[in-house]
Amino acid sequence: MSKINRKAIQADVEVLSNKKVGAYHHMVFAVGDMALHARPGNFVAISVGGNNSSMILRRAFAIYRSSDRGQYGGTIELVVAPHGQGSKWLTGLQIHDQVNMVAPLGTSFGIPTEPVNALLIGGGYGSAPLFGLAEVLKERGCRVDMILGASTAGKIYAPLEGKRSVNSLTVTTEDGATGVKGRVTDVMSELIDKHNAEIVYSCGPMAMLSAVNEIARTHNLVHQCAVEESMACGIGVCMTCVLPVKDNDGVVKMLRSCIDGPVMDGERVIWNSSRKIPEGTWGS
Amino acid sequence: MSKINRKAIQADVEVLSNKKVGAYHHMVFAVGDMALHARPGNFVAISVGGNNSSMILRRAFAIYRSSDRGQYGGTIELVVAPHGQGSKWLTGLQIHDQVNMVAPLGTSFGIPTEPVNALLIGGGYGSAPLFGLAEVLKERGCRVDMILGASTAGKIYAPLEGKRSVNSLTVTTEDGATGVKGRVTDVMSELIDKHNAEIVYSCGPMAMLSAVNEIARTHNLVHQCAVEESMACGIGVCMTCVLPVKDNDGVVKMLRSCIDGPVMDGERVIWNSSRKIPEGTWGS
Amino acid sequence: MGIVMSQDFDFDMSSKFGQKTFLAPVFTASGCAGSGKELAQFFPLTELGAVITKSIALKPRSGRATPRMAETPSGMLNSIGLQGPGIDQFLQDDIPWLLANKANVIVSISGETVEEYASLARRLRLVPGISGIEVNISCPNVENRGLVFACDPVASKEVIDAVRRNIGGELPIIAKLSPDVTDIVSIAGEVISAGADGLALINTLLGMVIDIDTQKPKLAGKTGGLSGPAIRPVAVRAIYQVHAAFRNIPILGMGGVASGKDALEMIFAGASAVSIGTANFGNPTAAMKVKEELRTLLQARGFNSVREAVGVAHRE
Amino acid sequence: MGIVMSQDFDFDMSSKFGQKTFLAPVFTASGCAGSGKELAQFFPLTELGAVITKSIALKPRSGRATPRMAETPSGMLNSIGLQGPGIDQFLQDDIPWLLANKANVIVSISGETVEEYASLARRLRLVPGISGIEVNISCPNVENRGLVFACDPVASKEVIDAVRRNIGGELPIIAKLSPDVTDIVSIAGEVISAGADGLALINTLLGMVIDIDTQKPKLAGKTGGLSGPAIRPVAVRAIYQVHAAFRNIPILGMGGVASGKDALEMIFAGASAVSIGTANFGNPTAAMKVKEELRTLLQARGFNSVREAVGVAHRE
Ligand SMILES: Cc1cc2nc3c(=O)[nH]c(=O)nc-3n(C[C@H](O)[C@H](O)[C@H](O)COP(=O)(O)OP(=O)(O)OC[C@H]3O[C@@H](n4cnc5c(N)ncnc54)[C@H](O)[C@@H]3O)c2cc1C
Ligand SMILES: Cc1cc2nc3c(=O)[nH]c(=O)nc-3n(C[C@H](O)[C@H](O)[C@H](O)COP(=O)(O)OP(=O)(O)OC[C@H]3O[C@@H](n4cnc5c(N)ncnc54)[C@H](O)[C@@H]3O)c2cc1C
Ligand SMILES: Cc1cc2nc3c(=O)[nH]c(=O)nc-3n(C[C@H](O)[C@H](O)[C@H](O)COP(=O)(O)O)c2cc1C
Ligand SMILES: Cc1cc2nc3c(=O)[nH]c(=O)nc-3n(C[C@H](O)[C@H](O)[C@H](O)COP(=O)(O)O)c2cc1C
Ligand code: FES
Ligand code: FES
Repeated sequence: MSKINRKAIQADVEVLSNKKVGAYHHMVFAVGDMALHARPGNFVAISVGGNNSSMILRRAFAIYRSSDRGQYGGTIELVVAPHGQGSKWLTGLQIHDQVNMVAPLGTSFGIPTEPVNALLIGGGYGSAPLFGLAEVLKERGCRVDMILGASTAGKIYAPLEGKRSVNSLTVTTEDGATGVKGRVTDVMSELIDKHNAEIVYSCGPMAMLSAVNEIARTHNLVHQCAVEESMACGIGVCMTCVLPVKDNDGVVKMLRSCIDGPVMDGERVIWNSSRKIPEGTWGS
Repeated sequence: MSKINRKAIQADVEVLSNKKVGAYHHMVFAVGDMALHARPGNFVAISVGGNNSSMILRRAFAIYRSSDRGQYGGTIELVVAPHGQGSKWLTGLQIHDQVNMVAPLGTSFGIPTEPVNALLIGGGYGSAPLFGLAEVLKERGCRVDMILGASTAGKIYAPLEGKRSVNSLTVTTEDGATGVKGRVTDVMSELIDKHNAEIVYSCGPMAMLSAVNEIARTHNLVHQCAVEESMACGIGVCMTCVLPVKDNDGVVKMLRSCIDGPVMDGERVIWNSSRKIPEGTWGS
Repeated sequence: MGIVMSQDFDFDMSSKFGQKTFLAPVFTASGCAGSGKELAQFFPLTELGAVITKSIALKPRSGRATPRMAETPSGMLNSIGLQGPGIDQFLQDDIPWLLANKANVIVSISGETVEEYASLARRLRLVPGISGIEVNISCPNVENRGLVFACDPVASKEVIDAVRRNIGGELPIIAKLSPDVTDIVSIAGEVISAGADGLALINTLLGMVIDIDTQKPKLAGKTGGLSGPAIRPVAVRAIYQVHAAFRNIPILGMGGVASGKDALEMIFAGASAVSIGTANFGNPTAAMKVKEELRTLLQARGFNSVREAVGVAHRE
Repeated sequence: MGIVMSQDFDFDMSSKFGQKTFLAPVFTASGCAGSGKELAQFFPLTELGAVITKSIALKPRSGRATPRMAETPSGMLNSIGLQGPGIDQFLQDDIPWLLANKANVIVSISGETVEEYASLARRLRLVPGISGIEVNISCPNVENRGLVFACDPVASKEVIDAVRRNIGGELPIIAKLSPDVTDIVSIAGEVISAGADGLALINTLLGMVIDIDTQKPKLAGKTGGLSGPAIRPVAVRAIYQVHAAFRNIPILGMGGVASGKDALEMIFAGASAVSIGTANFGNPTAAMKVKEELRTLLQARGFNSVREAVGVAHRE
């Protein structure tokens, strides 16, 4: 039942570029063949802290872009927020430094077989996987509108080349420093109506995904979201990253977000279930 | 009774230079006022592994040279063997990297008030503190002869400028790759006689110091040696670095080599006492 | 026969638990290798001594709520709460896949009562192809105020006794002990007297992390099991103590093994083989790294087999 | 009165053990601050809640042979073996210096029999100027096959009882417990019932490192005590469990505290103050760093005192 990403490869990869963009670092890695099978929504898992690290677990990052050709062969790009110990170490790396990477991991966004109107919603660095997704959707003839939200302007990641792949981009910030003052969900309904959205894609903090799901549900829209649970392994062997999800038969099970996700069907996720097992979950 | 080195300072210091010399790295640090009170025999204690290090203890290194003036202000120089995790990290540093250092620590070599003939004996990187000592002895009008030994040529640390401060230098290697084939103790008696040595100074592995002490004893010579015991703190608070030493009243006590040493009176040390407490030790 | 072939004809890396011989000295630790499939994309499972499956209960279990993990200095806490499909579905889905892929399999079981362990043993005696049973007794005993079996010598003995009586002759029983006890040697003595063929040392240590922002325990289950290199000295000590007391009982050493050096430490302390748990999370190929490094280290020291190296740290 | 002045008039960092108030919530852990003099060159000892002296025995002790230490991932092992000059010389040399330098002093004592603890207590009741006594019961009991006092509830109780009866009224007694037990809460209960005013949690965990080159235990004493950040989750768990059971007993938290964040975790778990042990080795000014960072973190969270923050992780 689980969808192991059989394309995953483990390798030492080289930092090609590391640039500060607002609150984030845009990082490019020379990854060789690892880039071949990366799809929008997949993630990478990186060892952090170097040889003598006291941090024993990998960190997961959504793939922002990947390319299997070019000057440096295959590349994978990430958008990293210097948050805690691990991400600060990563964003402190220099060009030519090496990191150990396992990728591509996890599920990818489902792509409609017909051209549809898609609304993409990202929170903070959650915008990262959406630009690659937008490109694929555009190639398939979809209309792509995007909402990006964050607490403040520096936390909106929306590079120029990314903007090119969307029909419209609406930005919200909680402090109103740029774009509409408020949250992505404040403008979501209006944009669904305006652009006749037929499918919603989202990536960002769990609370945002949950709110987006609620609105998608009231509009009867399919909602594909990339969830973010704490992951110890990223490859499906530890069972730390689970969340309750309804299966085809309506049974709620604790599924691994690294293997059955990160991209999941929003409708099936039992939201707001941190620190509790929802009633009726299989086996509880 | 213990001789706390009250000059010790803790500071972040910068790597000014890091050069491979044979099996070792010669490293220079910009240390400011820390250099002011460094004496031959003193050591530094350095945090290793960086911010996220799983290594929680400092590493001790004998001060090879120190200077309290010059282009970069005060400097301290070390000779570091890339041995295990900590020293490999250290020798892997780049110019401008910072490390946290506590120095100067420990006792220094006793300097005779009158000009005497001194024989300095170093094993491996144990030569490091002897060149600074040689300079001081020369300034005091002493004759200084030196024996350096190691398993092989690459492990003899004897830079040109160092050689200038001694009257003669004899090298021994166990594989005979350079100098006399054998150990420092194979040539020691002969050199004592030849140069009328009146005092022996030594630094190197404990087994060598013990053998040197035996010969110094048979020649009735004062022997000042810098011992090397595993140190957890380097500042006298942990009691891990002890070794059995006779005090003025002939009572054997477990003394801290970081505070009552590293330089000790060889005659007072109870040698070959690893893994056992010598009989008659105070309190046992 | 439960014997997997290995590529090395010149160097004997095998260990023996009960009647079964395992050709490689590196196993995966229970709960740290998924269903086997997930690691199989990184290396062939046939390279392992055995896959030790996630502890399985009689009934399906949803496990604990999230967050289930917290990273700690050189370690981590987990509180999975033995999530699993229950023995029926496990035997239907996981075991056939593992056997079809020629993996050696040791099934880890967990129960809430002595009778549950007995039932699990009865189910497993009928399963062809498995190579052993690991009895995880670090589980709360519902019949005794939730006191963990492994913390109580009497309860530990009862569980192994029940498993022994129900498993039949062939399958080796490995009792997995908790380090969270005053005297692990006496617990070991009890389970050996009840018929354990080998011991797995050690399970996780009980720990807690508090989130200074939420001001609450980070894990939903409040406490969790501490694993990883941080606990290795405790594991080595437990192995050394138990091997000193019971020289003839094979020990599967675990707790922070991430390199050949770590494995060798445990073997010198008295382990006959090692299990890789948390290290799989940081490095999917950790087991292969450990195996290769261990072979190199042993050969460099003149050993002709792993067996020769077991317990050498006890020599005077 | 055992009260040290501190520079902060706006923010109350004090804790109370028995009748004594300590103005700073950061202490040095026993055996990790030398005689006090060695740290005094890096910061004024008056900045500490108290210096807890190295556990002192009746007679001089040479301690264990070397090697006495081994570094481990995020931790270290030590086997000092309670080296020390014995109570007489200690009272003659160390105490006067500490008091002359206005340090608050808690004397840690260790014994091999209940009677030795009683004698030590009698010696200390006559010493003016000290602020408390920490009873290190992680010592082998020669009258009971060398079983460590702290591993036996009855022996633990007897020791505290003997100290209580001999120390007189004023001096607070802090019982220092070992985490190497099946049930630390029950041991805590015993020593509290015997009159302990506070608890020190935790002492080191028993561990071992084997040198893969010599093929022997690295420490001459074979096993040693594991300390440092590696054990912090075990310490936090112990503090949380004991505070849950005995809300009114102040706890001195220790085990891997190296930053204000670590200290805050322990305070939220239920500690009234923390002790810095191994962190002093890596950083001579660790105690001052912890103190400053802790103040900042508490203030940022709107607390007006350390006391308000004690045990908040227990709130539902
Ligand atoms: C599928 C997935 C995709 C992600 N994509 C990105 C991305 O594109 N850009 C980015 O900057 N970050 C991303 N993250 C978060 C990233 O993995 C790290 O968790 C984050 O960088 C914090 O790690 P740290 O070491 O700096 O913080 P620490 O606080 O030191 O981390 C301690 C532990 O907690 C976990 N943790 C902390 N915060 C989070 C969080 N928000 N979510 C999950 N686990 C957490 C860490 O992984 C680590 O195991 C993603 C996480 C997941 C699961
Ligand atoms: C007073 C003194 C002076 C020293 N001077 C020098 C010097 O000038 N140049 C130099 O290269 N090294 C010197 N050393 C040794 C140095 O401190 C380190 O021990 C050595 O670099 C190995 O550390 P590591 O982290 O690489 O090895 P690891 O094996 O990773 O070290 C693990 C632990 O063991 C201890 N340890 C390992 N080997 C030794 C050893 N030979 N002696 C003492 N402790 C050890 C380490 O300090 C550390 O705590 C000196 C040691 C002392 C005590
Ligand atoms: C996420 C996780 C899940 C675990 N699940 C189990 C389990 O189901 N049964 C069991 O006996 N041990 C379980 N363990 C304990 C490990 O098998 C092992 O004994 C312990 O983690 C120490 O080894 P390590 O440090 O190599 O991980 C689990 C450990 C972890 C980290
Ligand atoms: C080198 C060393 C010596 C110690 N000596 C003593 C001691 O004499 N008495 C005692 O009660 N605890 C002693 N301890 C234990 C510490 O006081 C402390 O409880 C333990 O190390 C955990 O804290 P930490 O991780 O901050 O070091 C010692 C610890 C170390 C590392
Ligand atoms: S992160 Fe380990 S199973 Fe998902
Ligand atoms: S190294 Fe700590 S007392 Fe000497």
